[in-house]
Amino acid sequence: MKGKRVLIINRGEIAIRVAKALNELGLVSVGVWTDNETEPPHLEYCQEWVHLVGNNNKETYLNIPKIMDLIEKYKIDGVHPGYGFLSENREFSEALAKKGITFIGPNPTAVYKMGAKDISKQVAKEAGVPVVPGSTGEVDTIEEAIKIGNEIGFPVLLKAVAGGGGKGMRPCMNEEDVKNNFAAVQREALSGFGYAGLLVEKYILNPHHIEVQILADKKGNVYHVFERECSVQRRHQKIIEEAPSPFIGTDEVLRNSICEAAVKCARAVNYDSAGTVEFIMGEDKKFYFLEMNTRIQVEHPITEEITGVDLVANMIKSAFGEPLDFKSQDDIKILGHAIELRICAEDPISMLPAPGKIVGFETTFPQGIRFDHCIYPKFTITPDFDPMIGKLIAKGFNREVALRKVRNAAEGLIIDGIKTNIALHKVILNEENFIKGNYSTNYIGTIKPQEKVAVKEDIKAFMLKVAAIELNQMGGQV
Amino acid sequence: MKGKRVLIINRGEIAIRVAKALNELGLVSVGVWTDNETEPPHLEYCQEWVHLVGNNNKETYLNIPKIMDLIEKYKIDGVHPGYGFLSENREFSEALAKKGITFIGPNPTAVYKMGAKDISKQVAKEAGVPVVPGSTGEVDTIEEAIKIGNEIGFPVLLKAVAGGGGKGMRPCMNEEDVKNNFAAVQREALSGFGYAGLLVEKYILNPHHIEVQILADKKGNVYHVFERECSVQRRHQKIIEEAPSPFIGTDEVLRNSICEAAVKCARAVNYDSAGTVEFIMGEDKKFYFLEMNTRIQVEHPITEEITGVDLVANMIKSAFGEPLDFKSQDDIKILGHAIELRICAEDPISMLPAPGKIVGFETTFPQGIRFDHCIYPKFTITPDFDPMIGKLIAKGFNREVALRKVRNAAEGLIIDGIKTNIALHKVILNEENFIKGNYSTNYIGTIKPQEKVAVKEDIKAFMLKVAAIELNQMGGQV
Amino acid sequence: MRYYFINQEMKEFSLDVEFHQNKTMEFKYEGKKTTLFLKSVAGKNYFSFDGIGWKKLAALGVNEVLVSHSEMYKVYRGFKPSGLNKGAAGALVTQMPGKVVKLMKKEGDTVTKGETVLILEAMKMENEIKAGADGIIKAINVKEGQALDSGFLMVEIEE
Amino acid sequence: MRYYFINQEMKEFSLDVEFHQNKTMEFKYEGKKTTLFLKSVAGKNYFSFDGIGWKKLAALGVNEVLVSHSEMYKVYRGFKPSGLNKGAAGALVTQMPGKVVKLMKKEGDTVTKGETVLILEAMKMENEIKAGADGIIKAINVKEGQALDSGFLMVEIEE
Repeated sequence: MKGKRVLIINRGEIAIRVAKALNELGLVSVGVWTDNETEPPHLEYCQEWVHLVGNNNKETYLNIPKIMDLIEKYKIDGVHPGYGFLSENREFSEALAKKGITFIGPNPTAVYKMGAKDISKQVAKEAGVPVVPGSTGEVDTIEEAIKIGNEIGFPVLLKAVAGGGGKGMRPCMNEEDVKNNFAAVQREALSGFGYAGLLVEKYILNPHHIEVQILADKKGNVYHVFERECSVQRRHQKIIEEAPSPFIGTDEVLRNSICEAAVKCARAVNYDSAGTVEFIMGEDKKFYFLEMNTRIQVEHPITEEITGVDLVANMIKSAFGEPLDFKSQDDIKILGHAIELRICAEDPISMLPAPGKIVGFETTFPQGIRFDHCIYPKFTITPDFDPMIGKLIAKGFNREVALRKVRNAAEGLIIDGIKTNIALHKVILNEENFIKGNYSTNYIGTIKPQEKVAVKEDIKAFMLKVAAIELNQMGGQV
Repeated sequence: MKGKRVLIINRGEIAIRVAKALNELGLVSVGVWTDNETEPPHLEYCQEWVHLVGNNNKETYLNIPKIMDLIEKYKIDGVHPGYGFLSENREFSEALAKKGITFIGPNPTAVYKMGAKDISKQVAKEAGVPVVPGSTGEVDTIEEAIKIGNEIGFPVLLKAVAGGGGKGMRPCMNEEDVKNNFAAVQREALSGFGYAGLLVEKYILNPHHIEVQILADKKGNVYHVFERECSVQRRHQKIIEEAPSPFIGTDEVLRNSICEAAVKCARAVNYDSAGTVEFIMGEDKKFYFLEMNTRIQVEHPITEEITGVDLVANMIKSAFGEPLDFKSQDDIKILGHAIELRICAEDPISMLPAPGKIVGFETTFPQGIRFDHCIYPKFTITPDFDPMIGKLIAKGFNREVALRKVRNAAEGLIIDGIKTNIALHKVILNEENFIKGNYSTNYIGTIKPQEKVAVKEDIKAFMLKVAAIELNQMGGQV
Repeated sequence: MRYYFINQEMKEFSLDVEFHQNKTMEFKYEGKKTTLFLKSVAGKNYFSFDGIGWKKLAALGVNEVLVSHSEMYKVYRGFKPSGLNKGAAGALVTQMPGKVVKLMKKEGDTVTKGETVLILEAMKMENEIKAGADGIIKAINVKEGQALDSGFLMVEIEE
Repeated sequence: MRYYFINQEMKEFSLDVEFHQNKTMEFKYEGKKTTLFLKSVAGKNYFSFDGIGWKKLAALGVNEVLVSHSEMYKVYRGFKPSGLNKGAAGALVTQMPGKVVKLMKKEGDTVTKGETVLILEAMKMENEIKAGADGIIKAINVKEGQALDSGFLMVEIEE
């Protein structure tokens, strides 16, 4: 494995995370820069830099032929796709397989079976894992969607077959909603994932989004690395995750059964990499298979923090046929508690994206904080990319300690020049239901912490801005 | 406890570590600056800054009356001494007790009993813990030292009663050595710890320096947080530590017995804070009580990394009578392995101190690295203070992973403008005996890794220096 | 030196500041005086309102925008700009950079308040831009596929 | 532009450098040419010897000293200093800043090579400074308790 040349077809914090693992393992990390991001901070951790020509994602991070050319030109041995972009694209992993290039991810068949949600549900069912009722295949027309909606009963969820991370999903309370949203979700699916196919499924009320981390090698060994609670969401996108799940709590029987269910799903597709099986859990603690993300997940760090397992490094070792860091499921244990805040360039109240230019960045963190990010002073967040610019992760001896640390860390994270959701996170971290660990995916919608974001003007903020500008006038130091 | 005002009578990385914990717990961290360090980086983490007038340690960090004045003037509720300086000074903790100021450390009696090595040995003996044969009290004259040396047999060790961290210690192979070193050790003791008293004790060959972390509250609960292997030393000072100890390895019986012995020693002095019981272990795995450090230890981070216990935060909670993060010894478990490199401003070959001005500082670390330091570009290391400027700590799923990570991290740590021991660390991390975990405190002396530090001139280093200077001429950016 | 802060709703703050050589700033706001202490330590800048408690001053100050909670203020140093025109209910202005995906209306169409006029994509999200008032579409200044900056007047509705 | 690097033992390197506008540097050393590529990305500087593999360039370059493994070189940009006098065996020069703890000899004393002449304390450590040659102490330029910089000539011994 040592010396292998690996191309990272991604950007931002995940490209940094992957490059770190490659360097540590003695591989050559090759990063790319594009014409709409000529100075990407992830290059800091890449040993070689390659120009991926193009001005938008279709021309660059989603352009398979262009990427295959780079692979040829720069004698690449393997590719890490990160998350999003081509991370779960069957054609891509097959194209690589044809050329004998190592795809750092699961085999194409697993990508295909779990990527197509209709098939993945079938797989789960056959593996004996319950699934949420819904369309058994792709739904091509509004009429068909409405028909299914009436069969399984509204509310239903319209979701992109190729989607993930909550993108390309919209809930529909009635037929009218389906009519209004169908085309839009198709467009989002196409622009976001390059494929417009849609699914319809039952929309469970007050559900918990709980997912299980899977890590498997090429020799048929499939392990779980316990669960993550991802129920704090806005627009079906996670903004806070924690591990272990406070909803499962000390119920080791439930923990074991959901983790075992995840392993069953993974085995059913001969899974052979890092991946995540997502479940939806009702208030009755019954859980249903939702989907399997056949890639490294945004929120993988909280699992790394509580288990000590380096998921990215092991994912790479697995891809090159190397043994994992452990020999049996019993080697993997939970110690402590971890919480992750997704730091996004967005309005903390409307929670809408707010791109712009960062002009000030300072951190004053307690011990036990991990900040995976791609922020630097003068970093410009463009509308081309995801608004998530960092992940603030706290690890503590228990949930109370982790909460104390992440609260203090949020206070110490200063990003000036753009709107961020840090203010919203501060409200949530001090909100009683969250403190109790008592929340479902409806948390944001029902508790509405965004409405408690302080909107009182503090003239001191204006004074500090003046001070900063004046200081800058005199060379930046007094 | 919240809102209490705590004065940190220390500097450098440990002042930063303490301030982080105070801030996280909702206390007010008050830091000091002195006239021989007017811009200490630790102020970054202190909420309030106080001027401790003076040009040298005797006038500042060792000056009890002056510190008591500050405490009065700034309405201080508690004091954290860090390590070194007044951290184990009985008069200081008693002076604070008189004024009703909380000393964040053990009670004065424990400080006194464990601080005076003759008494501490007696305490250990009575607690049923074996001690190294040696003088039962202070040795005032060369003649007396020689007499004891002949009784217990050479080689013997001359050490400062008030010493610690290996400072103020010299081995003597024979009577001649005692004659040559006695006065020097007395002087070092006086200048380093403000007290000249000496001890003589048996010098065990190929010993392991293994210490056990203690954490106790004010209600009589004493816990151990497992052991640390600290055998890689030069001049009796640790430069690499790891936890758990590879020499103890999987021998849980031995691990348990040494940890239990440490708890006995702590209980014997009603210990009520964070502290460390140091043992010397022979090749036969027999261990002897060496001393107890009644303070937070330089190498505490590796214990925090493998157990998830925040030692500094719990030390503060303990001092203010708050409950610790755990309820029983069984709550404390080991997960993974941690290695710490002490980064010192010294010549990597002669290992002699090399103060100077840092002109370049860059880090490119893998995941799982913690770097506790006080370095910043343009930081000047003066002869007034300890040459240790940082602690590079790697945590991994097992020792192999931790080693892989710390090796990669050492490659990514660039400190330009001064000599550092990074080059020496790189040699050690790739040396077979260290890799096997097969080393005693004689490692440096017998394996001599310092002799393998590359001395070949690389003209590229000169080119990079030129590039840096030229870039600087043009404003620092191309 | 006088500073002016003005947000999109034309809410305005103005501050007077004097920089003293002893590293303090004197602010005057609504007649009240405030002193700000500044210090550079180990390469970072710090501020204090009492000279005892210190905090990091993060902003490089290179931008002319202040983000306070979720409001953005344009900052004007030493002068007050003339003729900033407020976005009326009938004027649809981009609140963030984005791309026009679909126009649902054409010039001359009648629209009712809340009706979707066009769809703007920003950060892979589709946002329905709705009419702020009943009226007739006087002008559409964008076409489908067009990329827009923040603050761009896309559609004007005659009430 | 020519650079000179000279260490305490007067070991010397000299390099010729040319900075091109295309962000490359041409080095000439012992007749051999080497090209160095430079790039600034996201506020940091990087170098490359092949234009493909890049590494961070840490040094701020504000100092005139290069530390290579454990040797320190003084850097001279564009000129070569005259009359640097080599530390002879009989000249005891501080290798690091420190404080004189104790003088074991006085001027006029005879010393033999390896004999301790004085004790220098640096970083709480005592270091015995020994005579580099047999001879008579010609001059002692320090007194007990005196703080010294690096490179200070403490004692001169006539061989």
